[in-house]
Amino acid sequence: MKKLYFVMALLIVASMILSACAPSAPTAEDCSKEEVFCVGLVTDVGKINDKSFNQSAWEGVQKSQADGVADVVQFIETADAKDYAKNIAQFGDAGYDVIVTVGFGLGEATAAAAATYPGVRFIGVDQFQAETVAGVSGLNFPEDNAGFLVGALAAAMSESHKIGAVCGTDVVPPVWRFGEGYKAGAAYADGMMGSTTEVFVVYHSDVGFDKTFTDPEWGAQTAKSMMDQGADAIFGCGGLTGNGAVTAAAQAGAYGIGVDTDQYLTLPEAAPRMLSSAMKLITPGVADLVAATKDGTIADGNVFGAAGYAPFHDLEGEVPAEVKTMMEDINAGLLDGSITTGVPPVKP
Amino acid sequence: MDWKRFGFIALIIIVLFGTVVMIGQVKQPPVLIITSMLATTIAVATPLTLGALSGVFCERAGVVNIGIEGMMLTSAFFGWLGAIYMFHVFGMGIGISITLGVFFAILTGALMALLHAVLSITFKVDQIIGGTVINILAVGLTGFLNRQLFFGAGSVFGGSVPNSPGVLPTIHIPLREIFTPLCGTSTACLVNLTAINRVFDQKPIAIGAILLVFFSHYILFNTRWGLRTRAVGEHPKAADTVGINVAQMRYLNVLIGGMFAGLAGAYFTIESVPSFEPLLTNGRGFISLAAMIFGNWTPIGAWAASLVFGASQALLINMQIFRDVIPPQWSFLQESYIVGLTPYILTMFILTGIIGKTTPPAADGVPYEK
Amino acid sequence: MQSEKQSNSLTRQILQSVSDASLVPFLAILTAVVVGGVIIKLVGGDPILAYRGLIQGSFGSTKALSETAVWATPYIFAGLAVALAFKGGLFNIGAEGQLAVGAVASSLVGYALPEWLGYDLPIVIHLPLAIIFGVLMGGIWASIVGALKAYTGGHEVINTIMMNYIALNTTSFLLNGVMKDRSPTNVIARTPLIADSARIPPIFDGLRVHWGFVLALLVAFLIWWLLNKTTLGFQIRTVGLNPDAAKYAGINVKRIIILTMALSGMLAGMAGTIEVTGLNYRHELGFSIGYGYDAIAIALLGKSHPLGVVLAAFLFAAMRNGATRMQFLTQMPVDLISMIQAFILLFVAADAIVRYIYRIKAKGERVVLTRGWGG
Amino acid sequence: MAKKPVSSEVKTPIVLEAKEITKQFPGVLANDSVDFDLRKGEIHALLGENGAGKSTLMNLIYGLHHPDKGEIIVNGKTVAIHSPNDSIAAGIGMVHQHFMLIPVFTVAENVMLGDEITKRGSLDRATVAARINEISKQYGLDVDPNAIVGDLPVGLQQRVEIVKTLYRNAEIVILDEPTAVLTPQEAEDLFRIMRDLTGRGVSIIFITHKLKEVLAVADRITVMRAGRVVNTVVPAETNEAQLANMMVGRQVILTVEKKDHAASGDILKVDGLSVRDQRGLETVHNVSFTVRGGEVLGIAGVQGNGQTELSEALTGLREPHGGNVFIDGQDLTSKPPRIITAAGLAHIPEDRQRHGLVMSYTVADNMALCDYYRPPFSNRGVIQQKALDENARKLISAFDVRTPSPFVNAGKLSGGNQQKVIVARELSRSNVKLVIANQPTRGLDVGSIEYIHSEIIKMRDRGVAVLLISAELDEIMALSDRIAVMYRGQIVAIVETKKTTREQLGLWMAGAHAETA
Repeated sequence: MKKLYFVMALLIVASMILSACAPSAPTAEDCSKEEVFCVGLVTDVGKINDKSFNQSAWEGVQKSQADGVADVVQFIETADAKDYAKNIAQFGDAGYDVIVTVGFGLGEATAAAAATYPGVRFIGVDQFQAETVAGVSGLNFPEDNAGFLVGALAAAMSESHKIGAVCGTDVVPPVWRFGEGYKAGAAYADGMMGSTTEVFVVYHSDVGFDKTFTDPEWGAQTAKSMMDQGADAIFGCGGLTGNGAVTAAAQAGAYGIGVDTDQYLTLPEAAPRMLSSAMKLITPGVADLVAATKDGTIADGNVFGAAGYAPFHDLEGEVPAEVKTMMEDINAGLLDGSITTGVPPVKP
Repeated sequence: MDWKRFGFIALIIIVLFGTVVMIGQVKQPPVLIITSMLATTIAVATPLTLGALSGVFCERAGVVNIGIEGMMLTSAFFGWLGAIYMFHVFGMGIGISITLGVFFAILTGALMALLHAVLSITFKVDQIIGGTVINILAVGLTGFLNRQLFFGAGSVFGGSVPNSPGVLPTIHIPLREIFTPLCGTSTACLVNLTAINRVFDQKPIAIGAILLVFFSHYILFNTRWGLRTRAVGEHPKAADTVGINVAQMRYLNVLIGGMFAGLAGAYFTIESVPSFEPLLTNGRGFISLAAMIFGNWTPIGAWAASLVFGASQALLINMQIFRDVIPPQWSFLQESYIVGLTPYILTMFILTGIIGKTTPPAADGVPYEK
Repeated sequence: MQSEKQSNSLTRQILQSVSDASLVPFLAILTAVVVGGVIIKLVGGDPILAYRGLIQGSFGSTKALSETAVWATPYIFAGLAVALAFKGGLFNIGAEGQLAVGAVASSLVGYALPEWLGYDLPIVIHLPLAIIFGVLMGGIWASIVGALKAYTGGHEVINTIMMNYIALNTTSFLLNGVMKDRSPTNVIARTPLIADSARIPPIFDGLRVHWGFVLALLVAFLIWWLLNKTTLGFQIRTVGLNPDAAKYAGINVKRIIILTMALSGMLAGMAGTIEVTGLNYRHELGFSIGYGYDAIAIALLGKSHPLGVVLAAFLFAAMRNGATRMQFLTQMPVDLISMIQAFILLFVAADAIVRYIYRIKAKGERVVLTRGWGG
Repeated sequence: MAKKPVSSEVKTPIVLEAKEITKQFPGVLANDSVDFDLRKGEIHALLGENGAGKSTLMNLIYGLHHPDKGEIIVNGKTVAIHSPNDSIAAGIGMVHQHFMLIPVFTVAENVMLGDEITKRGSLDRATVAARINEISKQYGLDVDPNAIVGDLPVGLQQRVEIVKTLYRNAEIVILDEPTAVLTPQEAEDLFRIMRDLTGRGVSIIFITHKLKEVLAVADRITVMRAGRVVNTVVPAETNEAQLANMMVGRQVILTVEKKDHAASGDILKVDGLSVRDQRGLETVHNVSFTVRGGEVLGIAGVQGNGQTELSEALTGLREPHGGNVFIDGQDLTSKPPRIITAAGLAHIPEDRQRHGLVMSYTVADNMALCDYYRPPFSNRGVIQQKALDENARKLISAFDVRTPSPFVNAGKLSGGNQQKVIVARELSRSNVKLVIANQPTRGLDVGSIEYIHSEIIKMRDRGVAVLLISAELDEIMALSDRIAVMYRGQIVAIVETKKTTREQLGLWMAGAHAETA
């Protein structure tokens, strides 16, 4: 028993020593002050460093801090859907000025919190509002346009006239819009060039919701399978699963097409064969909205962020001039509405 | 050899392939479909095979290992981390970094296995609980470190994930080059040859896994080591009475098992894709376990069973690729959630013993007390 | 004098037995917390602040306490599910799947029954129906594994894992298909909201803790009573401890295995049901990630005793709930909680390690929780 | 402890000597300063009751356990034996009571295990097989190196064990209760082999509790009791009664007091019963017999001839695949144990720890293991703890169970008292018409054996039918009114005890056919 007390005493002393050299308290406590501009972010169920929408949104928040807009930035990862409200309240109670909630799943909790904390600006990423919610700005993106652009590009560049896309689950509307936009874009390019392109689009819907975006091994195998059957351009749309596909494609010498950001920069393994990326610019979108909040120019309701295609980088020389022209035309057409993808916002 | 079992396995694979060929032939020539599926099957089966071998060595020595999943996950993480450190921090070359990465993964597997061995052999903890501890610990540890090392200010790499030095290269087996003269001028022949060659163009761990299957089978059934390993798993007391150190044999075999799981982990982050994700093993360790049982605790059997799971994954992928040409009467094949159940239902079916009774080693899971 | 001495020693005996039973788990938790603290320190965090956040977030206010109880509710049910199976000699890794099935079933009754009938039901009928249906489905789901074990010897560990995947896939299928919330604004896989008449009311206004929590405590007591005071409990325990003797004693071992699995599944189904009817008012994909594994740790930490399970569930609930506050204060990832829990489980499962560290002698015999593949 | 000199024969050198060996197990002093020696070429019997410390001493010599005190001297040199490796190196081999063979391995694999011959890394099975054939021929052992051990009868398995020791060139062979699984004739055969071995210079330690055998085969006899050596004697100077006295420490009545008793009508009727074992092999073929009220029918036979499956089929633990079982006219074929128990069966199972008891339950719970669901123990599904306790107290005093309280776990009791808990539970039931006792005294001390025998006879005298299954021929002969002999799953003979002899029974146990008496 003596020994027991000795060990316990040792442990207590150890923890005291550990605590002695602790850093000072965070400045989050100052958020209740008027002059301190604080931005908090609540993730959907998942990790902050998911290399996908949670991370992009957080980088947007960080950008606003770097730009001198926000004084204090902070995030909370959600481990379980039932904590949405609690996690938002953590920031609301601490007097944060802007709370970014990421993902459609938080839509209802965000709307409810907007009523509880009327002075706070909420930015809901991927939260489309059917009716305008006071205090909430929903940041949405025309993913189908981005998918349409790279689909047309892939069809135009393919020599085998077989192209593929490896996506997360089609249950998530943005992913579905990427995939369907890709098909529509390829068909549009075929129409322009008189070719017939076969498009394989595979959604990783055979596993649980928690795994569909985080299975690079599956993405790689699926991409390989498509290439084995002749595909020479692979669009990876869906978090890490897609990244696995793009990397596998690039390694096999096919064209890889990234998603969300310019993945030439984030997937160096695939960079040499990265044709382009279907961009959905969450990071600048979030940063812009935070800045708009501070300026007081922000409005309730839906806000549409930018979607487009990334530069060709290393493959600049491989893309023929007429394809480049075509891409510019399509982009312009999509922006002015003369070209439509025909993809509905939600899977019917 | 258990021909009934292998016959059944062959039948399942033929049915799975046949289904895809029948549906896909309107779009692709059968040779292309079959070779593509074979390549997928072998690749998908690689980590399962290695995981199952891990189970075979542990359980043949009498230690149940349901912690394969956790061992794979941790190894995948530390192998990848090792490669990154070697490359970025110590500035080593790409080739050396990824080779060392594989080494780190194997080492990690062995260390996790050591934990399992200490728990189950020294402390005689219930082995299934011990495995569960490893699985839970692996999730927490890799998730935590992945966040802490790579994310946020002050983390080791300054908040961004550095690129992995890359993945192991494909080994080209020059079948096409060798057999091209036989084709003469027939282009169809050349196309087929290229397709067939693709099946054999696999990466080092995938090829290694197949070699290891036969090597392990030989070790287990034809060498002193194997005889003693099986003896401590069947009747440890009998082994003890002829002077075999039961605890030592069990420790070493569990460590070997851990190394196999480690190599499986390396497959994910160093051979297949150069990145790590939390939970990236996605339950493949458990499928390995099922493959081991399906294969009746033999390396070759476990490999054959892993191929079944590989083939069912190939079916799934191809059902999506050929989604638009699936005949209406087979439309259920479009529902990937339902088709995705195939491996799980197959596993449960196998476990009923209908295809032939599986017999675990007699002392599997029983701590040895003198 | 004599009698005083006797009663004194009796009290001491009781105290002794309580402290014997709880000493190792307590030390396991302590050790795990210290190990966790060292790790926080190693990665440059502030352990004291992190733990302060954890405690503030779980016990620091009425709201925090309420939220802890909200977390504890499904944990108690799921923990009891695993513990009951342990008592019957079965290792139920499938609480996760059974929970999902229960949640789907009760949400179906909750939203579809009034539509189907064409009129609203009173709460005294609708709520029990929703709960019972969820519980039953969980039970049926698990009893499939029980039946496979009893009649073919298929091991429940592998089978429950497989059934987890099957449950998750099936749930995804249903929630993306026939059961999906068709309201125009919804884009994710979730059911419509259940009717008001199928909701468990909160205990206090403004707090989320609901009567399901009280129900969980009642059920824990009920399970204790069932196991220790009834012939059914006697049969379950006998089959768990020695199935050969149970067969010899005239117990229908196959039936008891199936029944134990069914009861275990019902408790797990209850965990899912209670989340739907008491808290979320719908079932949504992505909910309940890892409850099944947490439940194993809870059952082990509670030594499969219902009271122990309740206490362990509270501890885990407090840690999960407090994690928000901890994150807010220190930005420590939630994974830290998983890691500390893994250490707790490690030290509880391998109590020899804890005994070794603190030099405590082992008492009593080893309790066999599971058997190898053959059993 | 003074040793008597070996009187008549020429003294050969001492090859093995154990000096002042002491070994403490938790709660038991298993060996208390034991001295023992073995001369070259002799058979030295070590005699004692179960739990006297014989096996412990041998396990210490063989290196499976380590003595707390004392030394072991082989061929004049003190050897440190840390593991069986050391004892094997010192030329010691041991044939364990429970065979140390791996059933799924071949004979050759079992024999070479631990001392493998390899060729370029591979097991050299051919060389090993040749060596086994050689040994087998030399000693007339007749084993096939390629047979799977699990398929061999126990007698042959024992020979494999002997081959194992000879393969390792053992000069000292320890045989632990080798005759327990043999017919009298097979035992004779073994004795011949043993003499053959000693003739070639091998020294043998022969552990047993059977008095007749030691007198027949041993050169010297050392008797142990409660962890100590009582005495060492030579057969010529002693007799059964004296040995028994030394073993137990008091006068032992070697025969069971049994009055002649008229049997009534048939209680148990078995008709054409066939049973399969786990592996699906038919181990009981078309067995028919009856047991009348007030008689003991003993089933003799070497272990593993279908007795286990027969008793399991009769008690409802295993489903027969052919034939019928009637108890008092009621057809109970394939009925579950509970119904058979309700019809009047009391079952003392073969393996008390596996079937008879839940070791971590209290004595009180174990005493109601089969009746927990009935009043007074249960009231509408709720256990009545008071009734359980009362029942336990009553049975503990009635059956003389030595336990500190009814709330002690059964696992804490001694083997004899564990068996008494089972006997008390089974025989105290009110409606018992048939007792099936399978190996009821295996591994027990003499006191408990006597007690259980008397309880069985009491039941018989009350008019209950008793089916006694035992591998101990002496027990069968002492208790039974009639004896049925089982061989390879069949009843080869049924005779009245008075009209037969040990030798005749032995022949039948080895498969000789007979007219049913």
